[in-house]
Amino acid sequence: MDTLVQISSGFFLLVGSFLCISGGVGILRFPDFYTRMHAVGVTETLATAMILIGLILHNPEFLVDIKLMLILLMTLFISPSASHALANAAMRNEMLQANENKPDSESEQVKPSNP
Amino acid sequence: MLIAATIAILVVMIMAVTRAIMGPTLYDRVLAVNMFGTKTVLLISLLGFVMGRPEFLDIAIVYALINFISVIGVLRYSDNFMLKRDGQNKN
Amino acid sequence: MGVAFAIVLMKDLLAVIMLLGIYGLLSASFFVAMDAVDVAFTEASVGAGIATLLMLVAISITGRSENPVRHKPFLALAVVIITGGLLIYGTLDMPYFGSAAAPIHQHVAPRYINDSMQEIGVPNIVTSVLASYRAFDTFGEVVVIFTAGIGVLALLLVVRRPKDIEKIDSLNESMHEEHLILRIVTKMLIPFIMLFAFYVQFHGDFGPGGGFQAGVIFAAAIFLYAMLFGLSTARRVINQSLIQILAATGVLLYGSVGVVSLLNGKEFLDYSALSSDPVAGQHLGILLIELGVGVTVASVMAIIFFSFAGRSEKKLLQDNKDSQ
Amino acid sequence: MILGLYNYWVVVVLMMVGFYIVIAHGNLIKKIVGLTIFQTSVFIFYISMAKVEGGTAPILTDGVEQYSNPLPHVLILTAIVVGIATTALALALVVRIKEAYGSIEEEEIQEKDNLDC
Repeated sequence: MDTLVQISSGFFLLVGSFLCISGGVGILRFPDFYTRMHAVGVTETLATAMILIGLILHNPEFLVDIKLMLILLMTLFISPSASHALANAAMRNEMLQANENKPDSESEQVKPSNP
Repeated sequence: MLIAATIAILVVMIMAVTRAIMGPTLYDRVLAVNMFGTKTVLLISLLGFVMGRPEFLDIAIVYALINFISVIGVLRYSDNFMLKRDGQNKN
Repeated sequence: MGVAFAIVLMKDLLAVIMLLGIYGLLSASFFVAMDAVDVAFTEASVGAGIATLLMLVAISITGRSENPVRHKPFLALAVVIITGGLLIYGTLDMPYFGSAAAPIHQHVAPRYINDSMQEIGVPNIVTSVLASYRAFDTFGEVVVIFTAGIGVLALLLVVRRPKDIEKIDSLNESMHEEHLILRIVTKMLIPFIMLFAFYVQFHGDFGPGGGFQAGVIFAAAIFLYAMLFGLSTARRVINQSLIQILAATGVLLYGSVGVVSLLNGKEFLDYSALSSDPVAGQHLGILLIELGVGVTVASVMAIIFFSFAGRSEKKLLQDNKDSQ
Repeated sequence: MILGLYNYWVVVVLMMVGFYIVIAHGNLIKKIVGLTIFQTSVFIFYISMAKVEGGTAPILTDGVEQYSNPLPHVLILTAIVVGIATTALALALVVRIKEAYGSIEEEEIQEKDNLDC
């Protein structure tokens, strides 16, 4: 039983790390903001959840488990809403610029999203 | 396995920093900072386990909260910039 | 380090501040790796959160672009390189990193580590040193924070006319329509953040935490509320004169603990005078002064933020007036 | 074993980066950012001095003998909070300068001052 828990914890950690790395590659390589956002979304929810679940399985102590679960819960609340806010703001900004059709001196243009 | 995960997260953090430095738009940077914050939360929890004293997870909780707050702050005040420009363009 | 170099090169101040946030997070994780959990706690909430926010509000007032450097920076570079070289030369005599025989570990630290449990009865050595052995020092620092709060208030106080408030409110409303999801999530989070701040405040004896961190986290909850629900709403919820009084109350609480111990025939801030049992007295004293620190820090941070945000709103209003 | 000193070198480099920003850039906000970097390098200096090889965080538990030095932690903890308070004060001054002069570039402010006299 104990080894089973350890193995599954290792498995979760490994999957989490893999997802993290893939998200990292995504944020570097994807061509525009919205696709990058997708990559970040993957790392922020799934990979975080995987790694934290791995840690929960790894650890037998009750209080630490509670704290880890708290972190998990909070990340699951926070990161989607932060991503939502970010995408919303980016959308709005892009629309503003499209309406005005004015070249922006500050480096803020969101590139057209056809890769 | 813990150490492998830690290394993976470090690598991802470096990638996020690269994006934050390169980032062509403001939002790319915010995105990278947000990702960096989440990864820091994970790194802190993992480091606690690697160093054998996992009772310091409070720090990770603070990180998660602060990360959220700073992202909101950035968006809120970049909204201010937007509004300003909006107002300027109306006349 | 790379982040710091990038900060030098960036012209867009907004990007600089974003990188500063990353820098704060990085240094905080460095502190965790260096076993300084309390410091990491503080740096996480202050360096990555509050400092970034204040800088953001400031540049929303002052504008975000930086003029190119006109004169040649070679002189500055030369000065920097020479100073750096001298400093590195100076480090050659320093003890190696992590060596337990370094002079810094020989003098007072062993006493703190070995005796603080019997004398103070608090497992977290950092708390016992902060709040008991070096309480006078900490008192001075709290006074500095309080003074900084007064200074910011004196520099940035804005008198708001009711007419302006209405305008700002309508402006805010138009801005906040899109923030529905955020508002709901924030509503769920804020009680949790405040509860967590109290946990940090009172758990500081046993784990990382204490008055400074708790105050900052509490203030962060207020910031979050003010950012998403508008400053006027936040001002209605949190009375301005109340937090000004609270800031003073914290310092006074701290000082009066010292005075009480003085009146009981011990030295200033010697808590064993507070109770017949010295260890219980220490506990009570640490609890009280941490409370004082927490109240002061939270209210000073709130004062600072409200002053800055008030200025920012005034600027926004003026800009809109100018453009109409 | 000169490499055992690398922590100080990191600190020195960071410190010099902050120093360079402070003296070479005219923008006042950028200067404050430079000061923050400088400040953080000092924090890192203290904390890295406090680290003991094989030590752990200075919170007493059973079965641990070697702790890191708690004293620098205390100093830096308060220094961070005082640092943010002073940074806030500096930013407040910058905001007032902006309102009085209409600029936060050092040279422009100086030009305006010279015009006034």
